[in-house]
Parts: sequence; structure tokens; C-alpha cells
Amino acid sequence: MASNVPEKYKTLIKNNKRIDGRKLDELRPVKIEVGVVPSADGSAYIEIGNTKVLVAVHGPKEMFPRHMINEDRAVLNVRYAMLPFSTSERVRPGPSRRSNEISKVTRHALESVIFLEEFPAMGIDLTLDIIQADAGTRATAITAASVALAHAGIPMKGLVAATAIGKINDKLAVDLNGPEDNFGQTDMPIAMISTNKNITLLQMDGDFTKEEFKTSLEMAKKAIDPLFEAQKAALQKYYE
Amino acid sequence: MASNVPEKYKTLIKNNKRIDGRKLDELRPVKIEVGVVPSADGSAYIEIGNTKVLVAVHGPKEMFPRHMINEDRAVLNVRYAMLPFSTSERVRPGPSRRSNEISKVTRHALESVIFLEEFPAMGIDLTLDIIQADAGTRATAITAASVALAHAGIPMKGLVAATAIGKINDKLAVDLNGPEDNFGQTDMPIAMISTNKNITLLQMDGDFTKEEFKTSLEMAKKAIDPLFEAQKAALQKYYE
Amino acid sequence: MASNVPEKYKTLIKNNKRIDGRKLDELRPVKIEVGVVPSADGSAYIEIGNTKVLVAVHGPKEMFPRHMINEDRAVLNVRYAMLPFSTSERVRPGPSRRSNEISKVTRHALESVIFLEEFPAMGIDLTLDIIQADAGTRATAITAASVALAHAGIPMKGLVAATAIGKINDKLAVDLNGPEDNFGQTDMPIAMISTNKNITLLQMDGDFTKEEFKTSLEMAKKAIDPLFEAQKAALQKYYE
Amino acid sequence: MTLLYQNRQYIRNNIAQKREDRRTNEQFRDITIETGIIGRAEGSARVKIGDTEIIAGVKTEIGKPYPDSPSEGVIMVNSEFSALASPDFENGPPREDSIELSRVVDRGIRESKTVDVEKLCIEKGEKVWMVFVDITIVNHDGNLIDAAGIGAITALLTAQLPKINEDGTVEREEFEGNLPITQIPVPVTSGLINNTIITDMSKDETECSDAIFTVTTIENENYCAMQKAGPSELTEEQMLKIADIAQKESKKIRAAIKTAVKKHKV
Amino acid sequence: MTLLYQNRQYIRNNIAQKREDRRTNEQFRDITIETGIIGRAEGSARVKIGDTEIIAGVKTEIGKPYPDSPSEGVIMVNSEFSALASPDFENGPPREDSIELSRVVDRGIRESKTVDVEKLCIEKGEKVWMVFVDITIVNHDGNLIDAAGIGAITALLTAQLPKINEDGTVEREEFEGNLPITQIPVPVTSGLINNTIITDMSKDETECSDAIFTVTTIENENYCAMQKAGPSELTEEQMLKIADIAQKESKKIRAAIKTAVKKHKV
Amino acid sequence: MTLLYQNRQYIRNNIAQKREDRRTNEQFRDITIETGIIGRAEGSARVKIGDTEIIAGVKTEIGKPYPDSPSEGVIMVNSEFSALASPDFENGPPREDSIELSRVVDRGIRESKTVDVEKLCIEKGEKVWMVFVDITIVNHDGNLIDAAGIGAITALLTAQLPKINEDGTVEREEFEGNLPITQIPVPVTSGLINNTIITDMSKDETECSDAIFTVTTIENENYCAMQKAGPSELTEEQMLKIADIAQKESKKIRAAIKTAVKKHKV
Repeated sequence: MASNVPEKYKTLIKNNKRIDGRKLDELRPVKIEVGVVPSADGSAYIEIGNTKVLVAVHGPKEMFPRHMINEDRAVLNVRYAMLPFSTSERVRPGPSRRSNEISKVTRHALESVIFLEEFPAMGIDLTLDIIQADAGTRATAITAASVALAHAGIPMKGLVAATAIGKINDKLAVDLNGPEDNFGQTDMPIAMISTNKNITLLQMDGDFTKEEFKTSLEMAKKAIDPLFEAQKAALQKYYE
Repeated sequence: MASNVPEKYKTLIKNNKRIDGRKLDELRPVKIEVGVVPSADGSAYIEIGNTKVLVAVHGPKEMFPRHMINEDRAVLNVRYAMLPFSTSERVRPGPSRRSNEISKVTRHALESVIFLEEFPAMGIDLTLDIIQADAGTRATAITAASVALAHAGIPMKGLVAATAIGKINDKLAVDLNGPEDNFGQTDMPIAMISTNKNITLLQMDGDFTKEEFKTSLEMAKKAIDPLFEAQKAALQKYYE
Repeated sequence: MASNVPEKYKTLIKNNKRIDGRKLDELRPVKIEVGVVPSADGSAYIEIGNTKVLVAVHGPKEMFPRHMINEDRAVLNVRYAMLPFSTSERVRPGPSRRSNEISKVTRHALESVIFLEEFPAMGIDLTLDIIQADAGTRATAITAASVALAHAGIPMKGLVAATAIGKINDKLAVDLNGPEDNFGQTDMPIAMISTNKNITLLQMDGDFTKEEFKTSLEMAKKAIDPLFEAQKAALQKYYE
Repeated sequence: MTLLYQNRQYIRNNIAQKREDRRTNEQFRDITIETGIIGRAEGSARVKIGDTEIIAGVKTEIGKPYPDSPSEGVIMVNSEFSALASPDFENGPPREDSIELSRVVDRGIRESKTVDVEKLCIEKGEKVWMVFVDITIVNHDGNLIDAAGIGAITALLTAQLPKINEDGTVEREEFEGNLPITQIPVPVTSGLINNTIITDMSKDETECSDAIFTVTTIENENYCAMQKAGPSELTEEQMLKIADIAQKESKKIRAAIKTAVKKHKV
Repeated sequence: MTLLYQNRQYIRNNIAQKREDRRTNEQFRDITIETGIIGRAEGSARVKIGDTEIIAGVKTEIGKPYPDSPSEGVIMVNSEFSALASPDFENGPPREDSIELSRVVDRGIRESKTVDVEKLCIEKGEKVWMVFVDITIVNHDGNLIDAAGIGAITALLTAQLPKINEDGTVEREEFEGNLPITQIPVPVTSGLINNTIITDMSKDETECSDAIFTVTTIENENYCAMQKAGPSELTEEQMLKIADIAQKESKKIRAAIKTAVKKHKV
Repeated sequence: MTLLYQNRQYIRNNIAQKREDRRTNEQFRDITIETGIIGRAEGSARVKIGDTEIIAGVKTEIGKPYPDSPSEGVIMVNSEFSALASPDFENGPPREDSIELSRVVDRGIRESKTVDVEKLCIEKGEKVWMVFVDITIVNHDGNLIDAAGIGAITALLTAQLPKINEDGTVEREEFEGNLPITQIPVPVTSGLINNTIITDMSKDETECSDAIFTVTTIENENYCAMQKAGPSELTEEQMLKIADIAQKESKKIRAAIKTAVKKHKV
């Protein structure tokens, strides 16, 4: 949320249409493909608008490093990375504070649906590579990760999908794109479980009244359904 | 010992008084408090003039990392750090060559009084955080460390206290403050054992004749007594 | 191969003589000395022209780090380093991409002659310190390494020596010196085994026709003989 | 030191009836806020919440602005677990906690535009103030995020910008006025333990918790930052309830911050 | 995952008769080259050789030239094994492979003067274009060097330099023309398995190989870079044979690159 | 390689009667000092004390002065244990020894104002000479501090500043005069083994020692630096005795340095 808003991004909503023509409660186009990394145990490629992410799962397998083993359950290791060419300014390779934090919240967003106790002392490696970034990278990655885990045959009590609710020009909107994220007022990534719509990830930066927060949660609950559909369709297509 | 001495620090001694009003053989005001870090096994807070240090002891406990275990005795792990806001220019977090060296000499300054052989294969972690730095940080930290070790109940054959002898305007003086350290001629931190006044740490930079060195050692022996008193008083007060 | 060639280095060959007076197929003066690092199991010092290298071998000995152990054979650990004062611009201490790559190709250049299978689960440490660099540092280091391994008594099926073939002013030349390397057209370091002249290292940057490449290999085969002689003479001298 | 399994089960089973220290579910421990504790820092604060203690210090430097915001100063919040605070910090996961703590507090200050960074510009495109807020954990008995957040804003509110000499060097012993602070964000963190919502969790309670939710509120009662942590899910109702608690509790804490800052100025 | 000893022996013993996938010894797997796959990059390519897949992207920045070449831009090629590609990358040696891959591809582009760095100078001694080619390994089934080399040159051939605004900032959404590319170097890698020369080795074949030799050829059939890897020795004849194969195979690959680039421009 | 317990006890029990190599307690091993050994360095020296061998080299760069000393050059002394010198250097504690060695030698040169840093200023606030002294341990048989200290000052005494071209670049093949050296500090290290004071300890003796004390003396017999190391305490008398030895022995060593430097200049 920069303070210098370029002229062309001062009006982000006009006649209830957003700059890319979407309605306020409309997701960007979604495309999910399963099995894109042959050497992995599970994998998925996802495009949500211009955000493109590759996800691979390796495991369950021997846990490494060994001092991190949990004798009671599998450990989910998550590594989120923006590839160097995924944004306007080149991203230096290697972990950053931001990528470490996202790896952690992504892990928490997925752990509660995986039956980790079925694989004591093992490790499941989840790699999230952002190929192209145009807002919503962590939400997009989580949506793909859940599909890749299913593709790897890892037992889960439900799928997890994620999107963002934002505030732009004082209005709530679903699934922000790049300029909306950069020049809007509020961004709230949120992840939910398919079976009960409980929340496994929620972060917010910006400004929300109590009422706006409540409405946002309701909007998310509705908006997220097409993502669950897309996840299921992609898995179905793969197994056909 | 910078070469550009500001006008106001050219005369560091006037009528046998130092810029802060002390006599040549006078320590700065000392304040020691025991038990300031509840979660540690032993801890002490110390102020000597404007230098403020927090010290905590964890252990004796399982030694980590394991390849550093000594089967015959406990290993004393010392970590000295200047907190980022402790000096005029912010200190970047993380170890430096300077802090690593001070950690080592501090360890040597304390090891000889601790009955480490009573805890074979264990580790004692000693953390020294410089909250505010105004000369004499290593000496001040050592004085506090000895108190924190006693508070942790670790058996020792005596206390260790430390101060500095310096040369300013060609005269020997005890316990240099910031400007005296920066614009004086010589700085010699020294640590002694309470029972026999033997020396466990001595470093010197600057210029000493043979005679000055001898006199310095004598001055240190005398000047250090109030520190031992303050250490004992702090421990006594805690246990009252 | 920089693009701005200083005037004095535009003509690198005149009347079939190179700037240091050598003929095209002539090596720089070679000097090898054995046993220069008393605390090592094997060591050698080498000068080829102005390039000076110290090599030490420690082992065969317990392998460290332990997770790299190979139960069937010894592991050869190679560490190539340019000392900070070895070039015009100071080299920062610590490994770089370049030094890591050279360590690897050097290991491959030597492994095939060593009977590593005679020392299962052990390690052989090979340290290559470039004291002064004037082109050909990796070739020079390999020539010395082979001698140091022999001095350490490690069984080998032959010696390995290395030199470079280059193209300067459109002519092929042996064992490039600094300016020839910097302002020539092509540089090809090559290592061979004394017994069969098979090739254990070959790298090339620049420009070669098919014919030039073939001729280069032939030139290398001939040029390298004096290096094998110098290696043997140094070892003989040591044991006399 | 990690909780024993038995203690863990005991806390979880009894949390609905009573907390270890008999607080009510939404009750904070005593909070004390001291200012001006480090003479070398441009601003500083010590915050205690029960046995949890942190020190926050503000330092300033002159630096170059980022190319894409040439007329804005830079603010960075950094938290470090000192080894003082706990012997477990060495071995692994806590480093991740440290990064999360740091990021949450940093975003809470930066994204909420608490500091008017445009006023930190000295010479457009060339020189701006860089403001560092460093937080050290001295004793860890849970709820570090709230303690760190309170410490950061208090240290900023009491901080002064050093004078700049005519030759461009910084005169560290004279000052030119306060930092341009626009609001007082206050984080309030609650957790879910065995389906009971508990505010200001101790270290033991945190280790027993299923999910954690931090909600930061500004003076007009709006929310400016939120962060869910912990492996378990939360329902919509639980989140709304925790957000309500944050609105309520943040008022008291903000009042305490203002009192501490006012005392400092006198 | 490392090959079992039995599989290893099987491949080695049979390699002279037939390869796992029945290719002839000098035969490449199918190569597909796509361009323009990353909108944010100044140039990009996806290369597949059989199941091996890499993505290459070009990014540019304005920077200061090196003091000893004040009128030359800078080009850097960097390869990273993403954890996507294989679970083994964590534990040790592969890091060394990653460095070698990176160095070989980097040298292949830089030392062959593929990019005319003098044309990347904006203001002598002050400002030059820095061109970064980043290569990510998405799936690893052997012959990464050839895939990465093809990806790097293809991404460079399709890359455009961003416009520079009058105030010196970079306008990332407008472009000013292609990069100054002078030639199309193509690496072709063969290996020696049990004394048989095999081109475009799969991952399993690579693990069975004794020595590896990469030969990079430019359009006039000359060689511009070579690199021998692997612990075993090669004879002069083997090297000459592999260099011949490289000359031959590189022509087909160069044609495929040109086709992909031409399609991109339409 | 660490000493066996038996050897250790033998050395300790017999040290009062005789040293391994029959030297007297205060006797140095043979010292040889060579200069000008590295053509690429601005100054260099090889120092051997018995089997201990170090190489020191001086390199210079033009850099920006520190903001708080705009008219002073910078001097940095760095020591590295090359893996050449001993196989034990990998595993742990020696890194700490390496840091201490480096710091002691660095302080010995810098704090004693051996180099007149004001004369290294090229353009106030903008450009100064940065002088790096790098020391490599080639063979370690004890007393590294003295060897490194002797090497550092000898390399500095023989070093020359490169010429600066009119366009501000450094001309590395021409020189403009010596470094501004004001004095010749010489460190002499003794240790305490089973209550006997021993000077110039071998590696084995060092491993048997209880405490170590380095005293650096300048030409007028004054002390300019001291450093106690080792876990045991020293009495006042022991320190004074070791300081006396240093005064005496440093004279011989300083004479040897001067001879080596004089020979270099011829």
C-alpha cells in the first residue's frame, strides 16, 4: 500500500467494475493442472490471473535433518520461493525473512487437514515456486499445494483453498490483482477447509472496521467455492 | 584511541579530578541486582557508570552441540553481544570478530574459578547482553557474570571481578569512562579472583612503561575490592 | 579474454617468440620441491613461471564430516584457494563459485589414478593454496598435488600433470602466462596421466576449429613430458 | 524447556474451568511500561507483561531512499530472541518463531503507516532517515507479540531525531524533535486451547494452544493488522470473538502507553 | 533418489547393446522450446529434453560498471536446482553439481562473447545494463547442462531492454529493442558408460557414467567452450569423437532455437 | 592431532627440568625472516620460528574513509589458518583460536599506531588508502602470534604504495614510496606450564600450557599491547617476569627484522 498512487490507479472501481473488468465478488480466471513434475510424488501447476505457481510434493519419506524428527507424526517441510524472474525487480535467490514467514504460515494453513499421525517420524517436503507474481502468491500457492498433496496420495480430511479479500476505493473486493494490492487500502489473504469452511490462514494489513471484517469473512466463504471446484476438477481430469 | 581529539576532551584531568569528578583511583558508581531474568537458572543486572549489562546463566544442563561435549568436565559457553541500541551507531545483530574474541577471553577469565569437573559432559551457557555501552563493557560483564553463576548455584572457589586501568593525560587512572577510553592513551582491562587477587584476564592497548605496568597491577588490586563487596552485597540482599 | 587489449599486448608473438622469449611449444621454467609442510602427511611447493602454489595432503584419515563417508572407498576432499595477496586485486578470503568449481574439477582430475578403494570409509584432504597467480593456477596446482599425494605414500597408478594450450594471435601455444591468458583468444587447461596420456581434466573457453582442437591435444601430449620429469626428479631428490 | 506431556494434558483439560494463575479467560497479566531506559538510543522502552520482558530501542541513521520511493524514509523493526531469555533458542524451530515475531511486529508498524515516512525525507532521492526499532526478548513467559508491539510503538513515541550538522554529519547528542507518529496500533493476542479462547497466554499456555490469533487495533477501533498462527483451524465465530476482545483490551493498553509517554516528556 | 546397485550394473552391462529407452547412442530425446512464458521477465524460455525441464528468465537492472571495464555492461548466468526437481538436493554433493552447472553455463555465454557487452553501456563509467539470466531446474532427468544452455540463449534471444525514462528510472512496461546477441552457442553433452559413448544421458545413465564431456559449438562449427567432468579419464579419440557429435547435433538444436525465436516474434 | 594424555603428562612433569628440544626456558627457536617473496603483493614476508611458518602479504585498495575519521586511511590485519597447516582445523574450537590470533595481531598493529593512517588520506572524506595485511599459517608448530606479528610488521616495512593515475585508477606496476610506518612492535609470547614459565612454546607445549601471555614491545622498551589467554590464572609476579622476558627478547627479534628489511632494500 504505497503512498504515491499513479494517476491511472486512483480509480480502481468504476460502475462496479474493477480495472480488469471483474465484479467485486469475482475471482480471476483459474487454471489448475496436476502431475506437471514427473520426478515428484505429487505436483500441481496453477494460474490465477497472472499469478503462476508450481508446487511439488516429495514424500512421505525419511525425515531430514534428523534432529527435527517427530516420533509421533510426519513433519511438513514447506519451502516458498519467488523465482528470480517472477517480478518486475529481480529477486535474489535464497531465503528471506518474507519467504521464511510465508513458508511457516503456509505450513500452518495445511497441517490441520493432513493426517500427519499416519506417518510417524517421516517428512513431507512441499516446494512452492512462484513463477510469476501478480498479487495473491501465498493464497495461490496454498490452493495448488492442497491439490499436489492429494495427487501424492497423502490422506487429508478435506482440501484447503485460499484467496484474498481486500478493500479498494472503500469497497470490499475478492481476489486482488497486482495494482489493487499495491494501491488498495487493505489486503487479507485467507485459507479455508472445503468441508467446514473453517479458517486455517488469515493475515490482514490495512484498515477494516469491525463490520468490514465480518463481511469479508462472509465474502470469502462464498468466493472460495469455485476454487474448491477447480481443485476437484483438476484431480478428476488427471485420474480420468 | 582516535587521533582527532575534540577540544573538550583534550584535558581529561584537572586538579586531580577527572571529567566526571572522580579521583584517579575511584571506580564509577556500581549497582548490581540478582535474579532479574526469572526463566534463567541464574542472572544479574549491573550498572557501572553508564555501562549497563544483563547476564543470564542456563545450566548446568545437557551440552549442545553434542560434538563439543567434554566427558571430563562441563563446558562453559559464553556469548557476549552488544544490543543494537547500546551505542551511538546502531550495532548490526549477530556475532562479529570482536564479540567472538571477547566471548573467548571472558570464558578464560571465569573458567579457572568454576569447579567444572563436578559436571562432566554438561554445558553451562552464559549470556552477556550489553544494554548500554560506555567503556568497560567486558570488565563489567565479567563482574556480573560471576554473580549470576553464584546465583545459579554453581560451585566456585571465589568470585571474579574486573575493571580497567588506563593512562590519560600521562596519568594512571582506574575504571575509564567513555571519553577517557576513546581519547586516553592506554586501556588495560583486568580481572582478578577474590581470594588471591590472581589475574584471569588482562589485555592492554596503548603505551605503558615497565614501571607503569607494575603500578597498574597494584592499582587494580586495590581498586577492585569495592567490586567484590558489591557482588557479595547483591547476593546477600537476594537471599535475605 | 577482455575486449580492451592494451597496446603492448596486441602483439603477443613476434618472430615466433612469445613476450617472455619462449617458443610456442615451450613451458615456463618449472621448480618443484617436496616436503615443504612438515606437519602434513605429504606436501609440495611448485613454481611454474610466476605462478606459485603450495599443496598439502592430510590422510588417509578419519573422514569428516561423517555423513559424507563412502563405505567402499576413500573420499578425496579438495580445497583450492587463492591467497588474498596472490593477485593484483586482493582476493577476499573464503570460498567462491570459481574456487568451488575448480576444487571439483581438480578432484576429478586426480581421482582416477588414486587407489581409493584401498582406504574404505576414510578421507584424504588435499589443500591447494595459490601463493602467487600468473595464469595456469589450476594446472599448476594439479601438477603439484600429484607429487604431494606420492609424497604422502598414497598408492597411485601414475602421476598426473597439467598445463594449458592456448591460442594467441591465431597461433597455438603451450602453457600461457598472465598476459597471454588475459589477452589471447583461447585457453584450454588439460591434465594427463603419465602412463597412458589419457585426459583427466579438460576445459576450454574461447575459439577452436576442429583442427585446432586436435592439434592442441597433440601439443599437450608432447609438452607435458617435462612436467612428468620434474615431478619424478623432485620426488627422487627428496628420497635421496 | 518444553512442557511435560502430563502438564500439557492438565492445562488443556482444565483450561475451561481455570487458568494456572487464576486469571479470567480474557484477562491480561499486569503490564508495566517504562521509557527512556537506554541513554544511547534515540528512544527506548521496557515492557513487562507478567514475567515476560522485552526491551525496545530506536536508532537512526542517514541513508539513501529506495529507488521506487525517493521521498520516503525507511523504518525497520527487528526482534531478536536473546539467549538470555531461554536455553531452548539454540536448537531449531524457534528461529522460525523469531522470524514470525519480527515480521508481524514489523508489518504492524509499517503497513499501518504509523510513521509518516514522507516526513523522514531529508533530500529527495539522496538522503532520508532510516529508523531502526530493535526489540530484545529478555524473559519469555509467552505473548511476545503483544509485548514487542507495545514496546515498539512506545519507543517510537518517545524517540527524537538527532540534529544534522551543517556538514551533513549527525550530531548524536542534540535533537531536533519527535518522530512523525500518526497513530498508536496495539496488538492483542488470544489463543484457542481445547476450544476455549484465552487472551494473553503464558508460555505454558502457548505450548498447549491449538491456534493463535493476533489482532491489532488503532484508536478509532478499526483493525489495522491481523495474523493467525498455530496449526489448527479457527471458526468464523472464534475469529470475530477474538477481534472483539482485541478492540476492548487495546483501549486499556493504549491508555497505559499514553501515560508512560506523557510521564517521559515531563 | 540414488540408483540401486543392481540397476546400475544392469545399465552399465547393457549399454553397448541398448539404452533403457531404446535410443541410439548419439540420439537426443525430444526437445521442446517455448518462449515468452513469463510476462514479468524481459525474456524467458521453457526447455524440455525428454522429462528434463528447465525455465530460464532474463531480468535487467541498471548498475555501475566494474572499474576495469568502464564501458561494458555485465551479464550473469545463474542456475538453481529448485527443490521441486528432486528430493535429494538437500544433502550435500548436489550443491557442488549446482555450482558446476551454473559456472559452465555462465562461462559458455560470457567467455564466448555471446552478448556484445559494449552495447550495454549507458553512460561510461557510471551506468550500464546488468543482465541476469536465471535458470530454474523444474524436473531433473539428466543432461541439465544442455537444457540450461539452450534455455539461456533462447531467453536472451527473445529478451528486450526496458525503456529508460528521462529521469533515469526504468520503465518496465515499455521496451527499446533486443539485446545485442552476436551468436548462438549450443552445448552438447555426451558421457562414457563402460567405454561406450552416449549422448544426452538420462539421470539414471548419468549416475552410471564414468566421465562426461560437454562441447559447445557456434554457428561456424567452431568450438567456443568445453568442460570435462566425472572421475574417469578419456582418451584423445573419445574426446574427438564427442566433439564431432557436438558439431553435428548442435546444428539441429540451433535450428530448433531459431524456429522458437522466430515464432516468438510473430 | 591432539596430544595423547601420556605425552601431555610427560611434558608437564618434566618441563621444569628440560624442554623436549632442550632449549632453555626463555630461549626462542631459530627465527628466519624473508622478504619480497610474493611479486603480486605490495609487500610480503615469510617468517619461520622453528617448524612454524607463516606468510604475510600486504595489498592496497582505494576506498572511502569511515564517516567519523574522514582524513584517515584504514588498516586491517587478517589471519587465516590454511588447511595446509593442520588437519584439525575443521572441527570447531580452532576457529575461535583463529579469530583470537587475528584480533591480537590486528590490535597490535592498529592500536599501537604503527601506521600513520593520516598519511594514507588521498582526498579528505572521499578517498583513502585501505591497507590489508593478510597472514596465512603454512605450518603450525606453536607460537603463531609471534610469527604472525613479526610477519605483519615486516611485510608492512617492505610495502610500497602503488601509483595513482591521473584518472584516479591504480597503477599496480609502479610505486610511489613506502608506507608511513612509525615503529616496530614485536610480540613475545610465554606460557605457564605446571608453574614454569616457558617462552616460544611449541605446539605440544602450547597444548600442555595452563596460561599464555603475549607482551608486545616497541623500540623504546615500552609495552604497546598485551593479551592473556588460556584458562588458568597468573600471579602478578609471573606477569611481570613475562613482561621482562618480552623486553629482552624483542630486541633481538627487532634487530633481525631490521636486517631482513635492509637486505630487501638493497
